Amino acid sequence: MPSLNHIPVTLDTRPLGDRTAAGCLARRHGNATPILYELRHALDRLITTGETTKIDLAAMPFGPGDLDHLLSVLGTGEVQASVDALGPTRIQETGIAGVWLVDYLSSEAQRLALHLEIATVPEILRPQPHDLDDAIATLDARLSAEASASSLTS
Amino acid sequence: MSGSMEFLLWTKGPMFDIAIAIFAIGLLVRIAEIFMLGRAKNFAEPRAGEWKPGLTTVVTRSFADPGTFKRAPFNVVVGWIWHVGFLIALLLFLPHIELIKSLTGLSWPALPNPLISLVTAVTLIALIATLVHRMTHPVKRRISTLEDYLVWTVVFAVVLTGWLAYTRMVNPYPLILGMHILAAEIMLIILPFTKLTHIFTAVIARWYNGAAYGRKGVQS
Amino acid sequence: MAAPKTLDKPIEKTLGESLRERGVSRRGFLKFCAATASMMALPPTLVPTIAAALEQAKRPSVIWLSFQECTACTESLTRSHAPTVEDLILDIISLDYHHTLQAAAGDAAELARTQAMRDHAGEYLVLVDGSIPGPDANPGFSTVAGHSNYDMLMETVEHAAAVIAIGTCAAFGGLPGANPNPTGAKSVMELVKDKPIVNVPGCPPIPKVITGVLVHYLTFGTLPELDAYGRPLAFYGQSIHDRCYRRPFYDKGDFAKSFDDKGARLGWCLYQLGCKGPSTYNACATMRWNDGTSWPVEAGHPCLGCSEPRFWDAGGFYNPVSVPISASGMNVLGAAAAGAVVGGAVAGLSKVQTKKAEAHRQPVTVEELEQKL
Amino acid sequence: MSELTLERGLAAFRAEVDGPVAAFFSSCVHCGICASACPFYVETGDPKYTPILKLEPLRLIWERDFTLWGKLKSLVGLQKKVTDEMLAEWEELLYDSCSMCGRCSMVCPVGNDLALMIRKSREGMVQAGHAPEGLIAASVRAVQTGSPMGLQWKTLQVQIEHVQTSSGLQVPVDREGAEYLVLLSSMEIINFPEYLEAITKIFDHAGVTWTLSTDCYEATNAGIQIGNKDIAAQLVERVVAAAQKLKVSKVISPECGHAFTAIRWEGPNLIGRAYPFKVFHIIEVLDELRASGRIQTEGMETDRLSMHDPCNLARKSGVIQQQRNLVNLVAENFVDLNEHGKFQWCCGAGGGVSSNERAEELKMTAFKRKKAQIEEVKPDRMVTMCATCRTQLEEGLEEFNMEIPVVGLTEMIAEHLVDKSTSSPASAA
Repeated sequence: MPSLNHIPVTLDTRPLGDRTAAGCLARRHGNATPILYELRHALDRLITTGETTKIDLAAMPFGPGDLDHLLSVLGTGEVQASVDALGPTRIQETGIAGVWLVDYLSSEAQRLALHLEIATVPEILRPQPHDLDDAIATLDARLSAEASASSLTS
Repeated sequence: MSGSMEFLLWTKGPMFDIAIAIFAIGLLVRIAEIFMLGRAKNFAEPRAGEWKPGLTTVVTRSFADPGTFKRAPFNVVVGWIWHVGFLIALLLFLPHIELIKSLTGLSWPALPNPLISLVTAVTLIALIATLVHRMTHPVKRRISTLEDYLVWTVVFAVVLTGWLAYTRMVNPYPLILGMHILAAEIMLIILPFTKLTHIFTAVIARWYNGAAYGRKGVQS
Repeated sequence: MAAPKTLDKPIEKTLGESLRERGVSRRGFLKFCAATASMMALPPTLVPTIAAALEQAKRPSVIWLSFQECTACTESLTRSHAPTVEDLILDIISLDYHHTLQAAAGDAAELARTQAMRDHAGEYLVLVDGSIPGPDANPGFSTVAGHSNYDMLMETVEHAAAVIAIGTCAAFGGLPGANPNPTGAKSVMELVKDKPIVNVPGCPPIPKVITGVLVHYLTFGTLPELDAYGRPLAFYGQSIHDRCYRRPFYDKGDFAKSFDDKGARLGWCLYQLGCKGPSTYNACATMRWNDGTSWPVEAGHPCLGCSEPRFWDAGGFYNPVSVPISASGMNVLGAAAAGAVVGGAVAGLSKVQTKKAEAHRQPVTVEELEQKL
Repeated sequence: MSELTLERGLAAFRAEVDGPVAAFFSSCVHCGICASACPFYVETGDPKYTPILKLEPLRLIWERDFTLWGKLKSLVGLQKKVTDEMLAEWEELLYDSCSMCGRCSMVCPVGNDLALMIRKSREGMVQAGHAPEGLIAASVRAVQTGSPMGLQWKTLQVQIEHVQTSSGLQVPVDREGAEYLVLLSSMEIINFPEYLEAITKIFDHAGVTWTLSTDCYEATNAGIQIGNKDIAAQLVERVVAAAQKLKVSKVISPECGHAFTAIRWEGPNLIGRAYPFKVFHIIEVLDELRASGRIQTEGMETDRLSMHDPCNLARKSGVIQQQRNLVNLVAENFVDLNEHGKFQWCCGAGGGVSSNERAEELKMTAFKRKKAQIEEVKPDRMVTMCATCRTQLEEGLEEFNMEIPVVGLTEMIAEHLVDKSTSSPASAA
């Protein structure tokens, strides 16, 4: 093992304001570009076969600035939505139609997952099949409650 | 417990020390053997000195004369390619420079890794070509010994494992890196006992040749 | 994958049921599954599969044993900033024994352990952090409640479904096992030979990786696919180097040469500063630390290789991967000096031999030549 | 009575191993480039004539007795031994198929001086009793009669008288205090007597004092060719004794390749002391006379001339420019062969090959390389300055029906001397 002196550290005596934080000078690492190409293939699939794609951005080896760069290229679209289930989930259409940014947050606004979803409508916005099954029953229950209420008042 | 990481640490640790020791002792024995034998005093009146023509030959013998180039172009060209490629990969690849720096304190700038990778790939092809040549050319086939094939195998293994390690084509990485280091250590170990010694003694041989002829007035 | 182990205690509810009981909607469940997939480092396409599996999953019983350790592994798991999905998982598993976390103490705590072992024999998971003084070591080196670590480990794993070694100490011996290893520390896999073992090394491991392995077991009822060191491939299948955002700088040959040079500020590759990323298998580069905030290389420090066996003995943290562990200029000089001595001696012998040969060389006479005609 | 045996051979081989030999064998990578420099391989295409292969006995002895590795191999019985059978097999390789021209030494990429090692190997071969008969006979004759061809002073005496008659000049014999002692080769005495006449005229023209010696008139050295120091040293001692007796300060080697290297480079080492005189090749002397204006010539040869550089003179002794200076003095249409000087090709007859009847066929095959070189340039005549080369060129060109005469450079110079005395006839027939 080398002695402590061998560790290549030098003391920076400049005033704090003059220093540049590590990574600040490098805004982009080029890791967003492959994702953009992947999006292009996914859009192609969506158009020709209707197949949807989800990309987990947390699994990407992004460096500082890469995510910002990706999102700035994609831009912002017209649709914003929010789902309140197990904390908020924010859905933002990007400037590329069919490409959605889905940000899953906990009730403490901690990010659980960040997906890009290539679909006509993000899955989480759609009613779930079981909920649809329950929907009729719920509506029926409410209708009968409505009916009994009106019969009581009539 | 023995896995790829333990293997790597063994090659970087005890095995490296063993290899360096055998290499250093073996090589010095070899060189001492040469110099202690020495040369008999030469009573013939010289035409010129020995040192300058000797040193000149050390350099110029790296380049073939036009006649040899014409008659053995394969030997000259392919030999050059793989020697230069090997030296570039050995001396200008950053991890190797770091290794040399850790042992000697000396360091110099490295070439970009993809360039080294390309050079190494070319070296591998050239090495395969030398093997084919050795097995097919009548002279080379006739004078080749088991040692020649052993040395080829070791050199090729060093370059191949190095390239595989760099390109990360073998998993886990510690396994292929360890194999590369081990191959290099085997090369170091056999170096003083095989024709690989020429890496060091060719300089001496060229000097003796250049000095002997230079003394007689011919730049050999 | 092995066949799912059935967890058949009738009193237990499935995960789907217990989540719905907490008022989690189907969209919420979908979101939970998306987060789970992300945590297990599985692609989002597997979300429906995970959802289907989680609907049916049941609470496993977990016994957490801590031996020669520093509690960083537990800290890593529990000090995640806010209640996140990991907490949900921890709520769902039945952590029956963890001597740092449990409220019970003394005999009651040990009773909880033996109780869980009895009630869930053959089904419970044993999580271990810390290394264990081996059977040949002084048992007094490390004890819990009067039991040597070794005895407690062997007793607890006897009826376990599987053992998960959390942290580098449990997985590979770690710091206690580093040279000269005064306590005879051993890893779990050196001692436990007849149980499935998952190693989750790291010093400490990424919290999401710890929960990811548990979730995998919870979701699929099986242990994840492992590499040669018993590490889940989903997290340890790729090296730091291969997933590092600084990799393009390595390829271009742009390297930081000290911690304060231009290269360091520009975020160049840390190879020359001793980064062990090329030979280290872990998920730091993608999962990051502190809820995905950053990770060592992003913070400007080389990877130490903490999730690899014998990482304390692998040479200096600031020596590049290619640098030998022990050799130094002095070793080479030593070998060279020895070489000079041996070489001189051998060559001296040769010289003597030459003199002898010259002495033995007889002059040729014309008469001798004539005999040959 | 003592005899030549394998043991003596091995001891002689061992005595030849020195630092350069160890460096050379340590460095050989078996690249085979030496083969491409060897006329015997190039023209036969037989890989057994690869130069480095010819050195296998010496290499084995070096490895076995002079390397740690070889000693270790011997301990476990893995080290190959040199046997009598092996040496018998190698006799052809070391003598018949090698003219010691040294071209391989010029091209070896690791710098091995293979010719030097052939010379050393022959020391062992002689002592082991594996030298060719032709060379043994020549060596015996050289020691016993003073000439490898067995010719005696009275033969030379006849030539001297002939020269004196035809030139009208005195050929000085045993003249004490002359500047130069001139030595001859048997070949010149018998085949090319015009050489003696030429130098007689040139030295007269230039006012050089010189002499022949009745004690020693032969500079050829069969000991060098067969490869034996003892015989070679005896022959060199005769030259030294003659030179000292006549108190000359300079000795001129004849137009004979090996004679020059023998007396110039090996001689002092064979006798173990420096000479009290300097040694020159006649070409060096003539060029010096030319440079100092002591040779005045007239007229130019007009036909296309090319030149064969004798290996011993050019590549092995550094006399390369001098013969070109001289030929340009008297010829206006001189053209060099493509590979000349230190890279010239051997005629195929040197190194004792011409004295070895058994090698006749190989010698002619090797000549094909020279023939090819000559064909490239298409000269009308070839000029050379070595009696052995000249004989080989003449025989070879005749064998292949090439009508290209071969002339000696010294005679050509003599023919162009400005006539100082009106009484002397032009030249001998």
